[in-house]
Amino acid sequence: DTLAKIKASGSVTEGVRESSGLSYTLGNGQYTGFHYDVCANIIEDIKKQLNLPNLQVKYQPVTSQNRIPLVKNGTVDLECGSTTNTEARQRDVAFAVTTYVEEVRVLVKANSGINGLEDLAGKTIATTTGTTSVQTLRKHKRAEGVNFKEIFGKDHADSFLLLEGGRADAFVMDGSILAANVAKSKEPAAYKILDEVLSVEPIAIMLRKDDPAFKKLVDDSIKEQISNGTLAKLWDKWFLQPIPPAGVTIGLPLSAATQAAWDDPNDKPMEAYSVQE
Amino acid sequence: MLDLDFSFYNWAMISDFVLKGFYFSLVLTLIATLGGIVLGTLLALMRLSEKPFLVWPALVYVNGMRSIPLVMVILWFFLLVPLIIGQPIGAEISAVVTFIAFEAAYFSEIIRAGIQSIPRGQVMAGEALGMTYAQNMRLVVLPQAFRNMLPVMLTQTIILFQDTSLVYAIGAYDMLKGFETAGKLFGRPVEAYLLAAVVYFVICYSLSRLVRRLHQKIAIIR
Amino acid sequence: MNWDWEIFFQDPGGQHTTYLEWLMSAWGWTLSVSLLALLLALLMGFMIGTLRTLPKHPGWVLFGTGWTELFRNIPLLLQIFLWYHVIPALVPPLKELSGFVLVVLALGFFTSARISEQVYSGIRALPKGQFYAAQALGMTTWQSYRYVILPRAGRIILPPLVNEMMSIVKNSSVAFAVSVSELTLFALQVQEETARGVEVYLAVTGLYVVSALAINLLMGQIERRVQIPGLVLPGATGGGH
Amino acid sequence: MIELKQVSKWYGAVQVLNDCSAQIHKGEVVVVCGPSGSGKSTLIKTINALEPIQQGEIWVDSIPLHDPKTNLPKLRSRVGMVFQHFELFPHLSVTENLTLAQVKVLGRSLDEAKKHGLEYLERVGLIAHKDKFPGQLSGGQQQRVAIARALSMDPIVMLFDEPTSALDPEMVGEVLDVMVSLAKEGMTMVVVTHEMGFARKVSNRVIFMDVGGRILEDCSRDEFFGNPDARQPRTREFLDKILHH
Amino acid sequence: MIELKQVSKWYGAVQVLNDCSAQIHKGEVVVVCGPSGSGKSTLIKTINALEPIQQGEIWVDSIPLHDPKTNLPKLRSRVGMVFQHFELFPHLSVTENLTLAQVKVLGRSLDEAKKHGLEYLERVGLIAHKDKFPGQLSGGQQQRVAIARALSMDPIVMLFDEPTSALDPEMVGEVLDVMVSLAKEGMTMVVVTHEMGFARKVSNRVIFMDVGGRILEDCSRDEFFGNPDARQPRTREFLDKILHH
Ligand SMILES: Nc1ncnc2c1ncn2[C@@H]1O[C@H](COP(=O)(O)OP(=O)(O)OP(=O)(O)O)[C@@H](O)[C@H]1O
Ligand SMILES: Nc1ncnc2c1ncn2[C@@H]1O[C@H](COP(=O)(O)OP(=O)(O)OP(=O)(O)O)[C@@H](O)[C@H]1O
Ligand SMILES: [Mg+2]
Ligand SMILES: [Mg+2]
Repeated sequence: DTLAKIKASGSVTEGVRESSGLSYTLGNGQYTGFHYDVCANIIEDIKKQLNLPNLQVKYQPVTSQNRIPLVKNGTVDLECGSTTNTEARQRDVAFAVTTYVEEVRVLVKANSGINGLEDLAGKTIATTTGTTSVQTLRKHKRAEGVNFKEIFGKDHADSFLLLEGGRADAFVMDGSILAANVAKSKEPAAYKILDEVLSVEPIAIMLRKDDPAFKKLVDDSIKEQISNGTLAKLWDKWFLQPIPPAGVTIGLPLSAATQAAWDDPNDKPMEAYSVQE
Repeated sequence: MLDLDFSFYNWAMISDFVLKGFYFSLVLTLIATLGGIVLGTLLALMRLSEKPFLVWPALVYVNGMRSIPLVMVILWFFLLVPLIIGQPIGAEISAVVTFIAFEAAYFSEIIRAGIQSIPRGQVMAGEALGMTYAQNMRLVVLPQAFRNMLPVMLTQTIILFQDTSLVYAIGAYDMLKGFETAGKLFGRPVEAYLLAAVVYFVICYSLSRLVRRLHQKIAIIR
Repeated sequence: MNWDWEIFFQDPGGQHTTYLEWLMSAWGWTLSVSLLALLLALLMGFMIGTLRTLPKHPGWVLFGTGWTELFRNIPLLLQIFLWYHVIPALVPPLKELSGFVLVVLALGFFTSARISEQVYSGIRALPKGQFYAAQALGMTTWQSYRYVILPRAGRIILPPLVNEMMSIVKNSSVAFAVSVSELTLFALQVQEETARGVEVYLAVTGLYVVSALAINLLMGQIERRVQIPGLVLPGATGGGH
Repeated sequence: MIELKQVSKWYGAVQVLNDCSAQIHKGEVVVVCGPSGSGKSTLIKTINALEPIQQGEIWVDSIPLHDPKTNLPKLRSRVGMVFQHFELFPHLSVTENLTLAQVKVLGRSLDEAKKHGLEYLERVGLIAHKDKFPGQLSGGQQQRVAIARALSMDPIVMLFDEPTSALDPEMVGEVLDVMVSLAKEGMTMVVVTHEMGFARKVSNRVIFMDVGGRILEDCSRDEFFGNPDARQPRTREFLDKILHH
Repeated sequence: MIELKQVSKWYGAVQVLNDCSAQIHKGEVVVVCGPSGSGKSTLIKTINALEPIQQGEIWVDSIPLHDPKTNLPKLRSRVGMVFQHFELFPHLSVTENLTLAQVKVLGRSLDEAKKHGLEYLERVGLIAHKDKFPGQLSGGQQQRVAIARALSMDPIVMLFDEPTSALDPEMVGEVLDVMVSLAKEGMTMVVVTHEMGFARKVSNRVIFMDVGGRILEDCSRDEFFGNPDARQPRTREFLDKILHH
């Protein structure tokens, strides 16, 4: 099991992302982000519990395609990117208690005249290849009967460019990603995020399946971080203050859904959540 | 019109994001070229031998490898080998191994053509002087074949240098990825890609000029 | 490993009724992009490669060399990006072109640079006497190329040309970057939707291999068909006593 | 028929033809010989405008080759040329080799071209091989096809560049026989060759070139072979070497 | 020295040597001639074990070539061979061509090999060219270097396969001169050639082969040239063709 493996090898491998909202690189093999900080605290707790002050931390960058196989095949012990907890994935891996609840939303140009989902009829909608956001939109009942064209960007920056360059009229994606892209853009005031929330998704740290001891340690560490206010401070640091490397402020207040998840720590999959309208 | 903003490029940023990737691309290209040539030469010799138990494995390997997209080879190796050997392997090592294995298939075809372009008389001349097969290959055939094939090998190396970007699939970090990541973090993807295109062009073009000159220098006087 | 191939019969929602149907349509897009780009690449490649061998027209030679160097020295993915996001900003009418057309252009031009290099060396590998012989019979430069030089050069470069043709199928995967719903986009998207990455990648890898091998076999047939009786092609086995 | 006036040619800085002048009349057979690299091939190629010249004038059938306005393909179609290495088109059958230029250049119908071409193939004794490919013929046979190919364009003059020197000794005779019979029928011919037997038997004149692209001798056959003392020392030395071993 | 006993060889279904037997003694010079494709090159190559045989026996210096246990590279290092197309190694300088096999095969030191090789280069009159590359030499010069390369291995016999037929007529003499002087010094030589002048001047015996790989004649020089009536019709026909044109 994982704890024994960590003890034996004297090292733990953390899965990180090159550029996602919760974990990203600063270049030169350094990583940072909201989830990165949460995991750093977890690793401190592992050190304490295993009495390994010199525990070595290895970083393995992962992509949305390989993160699950890498956790399964033992390369990554603790995946601290931004992975949605779903029923399908729970067949392959385990998730720690939810640290962040994502809301899928719609970004449009401020002067586009689009004010709600019903205005999307006949429009072109961008989303990123390898995400499920558009699927959500397709199934959303307020958008039912609304026909729109889908266009895929190869990554979030690319999808945003589709909107910016006029190839798409809207960009459907996780709210934090939309906010970050707007914040970094040349003209943040030119965009607006629609009020409707298409779906909510619990994002959690991913672990190997069937390892209750390790999961308990991670869960306890997160619960402790919630109760002592560490998580709230990290929120402030990453979503309300200027962040490296460019020093922009994302400006995303703590959502009610995330607050609810913190109030009652759980590892329920996305399917157990429903959209509050 | 485009309104471009390159202000985010400064030395600290380049050294943080691009240089490491550049270094990785360079080293990977170098190792994969050398390894690919060595393994490819072996494969070429196997295919040219007249023994079926050597010809067939080489044939299957070369044609199989050339049919699979490189990115899939990389991914499969990275994901499946740990399951087989029961122990994770690093992205860098995976990249090096898969690139050598993949490039060997391409280089073997180039080298085979090179060896076949050497007149049979040259082989006979070496044999007639009492050289063994190995001596003949090493001293007579391969030196000429490599000289003749240098331009084609160069083209393959340029392709290889560009293909190093496929290591994104296993989370390794090459030059293109460096530009891309920087572009994303600063919200300036167009500028990042434009600069990347220029840098790639300059590197690849200089490389091809350099090898062309080298080729003229070591070309066999006929 | 526990397999789950059932997922291919699930309903993805949207225009396809099963993932299998989507997979087949994705394969169709991959083949369409590849074949159209191949056509363009062969056309341009032969034209540019030929231009580069016309010593009396330094302008054309320069153009051909420039084309070749430009399109082969920038990674394909970058070229696609420039075609999609940058060039239309400079030339607004191009905005109207779909991602499919742009990717065929980009992939076609990229490959044409590499084919032009082969055509160029194939022509140069012909004995100079063949040019003389054609001209001595009163053929114009165009006629010499059309009836003598290109048919011979084409045969000489057939093996490396097959390499390029197999590569183009694999390289067509970049089309996902401009939202063409081909195999790679299918793989990226569906492994996410179904969480069955291994099965999806296996299926997609299989289809790529089948496509590339089909080209390999087809070209093998063609190579046999156009073989010149009695002529040992350069590269087949060295001649001499 | 053919006139060269002070022709000079350079490859880069190297001069390969140096102030060459000569006249060839209708029905004449002229043999050109000389050491390797002396410019024999270059000279004969300039007569067909296959190589441009930098100085001087060349007239073929009263048409000025050096004039940029001259339609060179048209002129070349009236001058037949046979090369040392045959230069048949290996991807075309013998019949196709014979008809291609007749159809595409002279605009003859395929039937006409075939009939015409096969007549000449018959003449060189190879009608049985009409459907083979060049690679399936011996060197001597290939060279005879090459001659038939040139003849089927109905040229006013035939140029030969060492037509037998790439052949097996036994096959040289076959090709020389065809050339001798052509000469006897009154074809105007310029032949680069070292076959002194041929020169002795059928040539009217012999031109001897030396390295540097200069014409050293241009005299009648009888003068060339019969009066060695009047020859230049370089010519005598060359003849010595190739006649005695 | 060399003995062939009923040697036969096939390429696939085609027989290229048919029951060939011959003996060559120390110090003999044997000329092999015959039409193209008759198997002359193949015969001479089997003596060097460059081509395997399917039937018969070949002994060189009492070593059985047909025995699979024979160390062929070692044996070949004692048999010198000169090819029609010279086959110098174009990527190596003249000196390197001369020393490569001496060092790698015979295990001589580089100095020794150089000294030895340059002696032979001097003999063929090319010491001034020792640092050039083969591509910078004329054909006749290249062939002389090839002879020096073979000689510097101190062979017990020299095999020549049409050594002059790829040369310009003017250069043939240079190479033949070297071969004549070798013959006069008592070197054992087997020479495939159509230079009947050479055969007349220095050979002891002439072997004539016909298509199908059969040895038609094997007789002394004087018998071969002096007594045409005793020859086979095919031999007379061949000699006619190559001697008269
Ligand atoms: N394309 C070229 N570029 C530069 N030099 C050339 C070229 N073609 C021929 N030459 C040089 O021009 C000179 C004359 O060549 P040419 O082929 O006319 O000689 P030749 O008398 O026909 O010789 P040979 O008997 O070997 O055929 C030679 O010195 C040759 O090296
Ligand atoms: N590698 C091979 N495969 C098949 N057939 C061959 C091969 N090499 C030679 N032959 C055939 O064997 C026969 C004898 O060839 P060889 O080269 O010994 O003839 P040769 O007498 O030397 O002729 P030449 O005077 O043209 O050199 C020819 O019919 C030839 O076509
Ligand atoms: Mg010549
Ligand atoms: Mg031979």
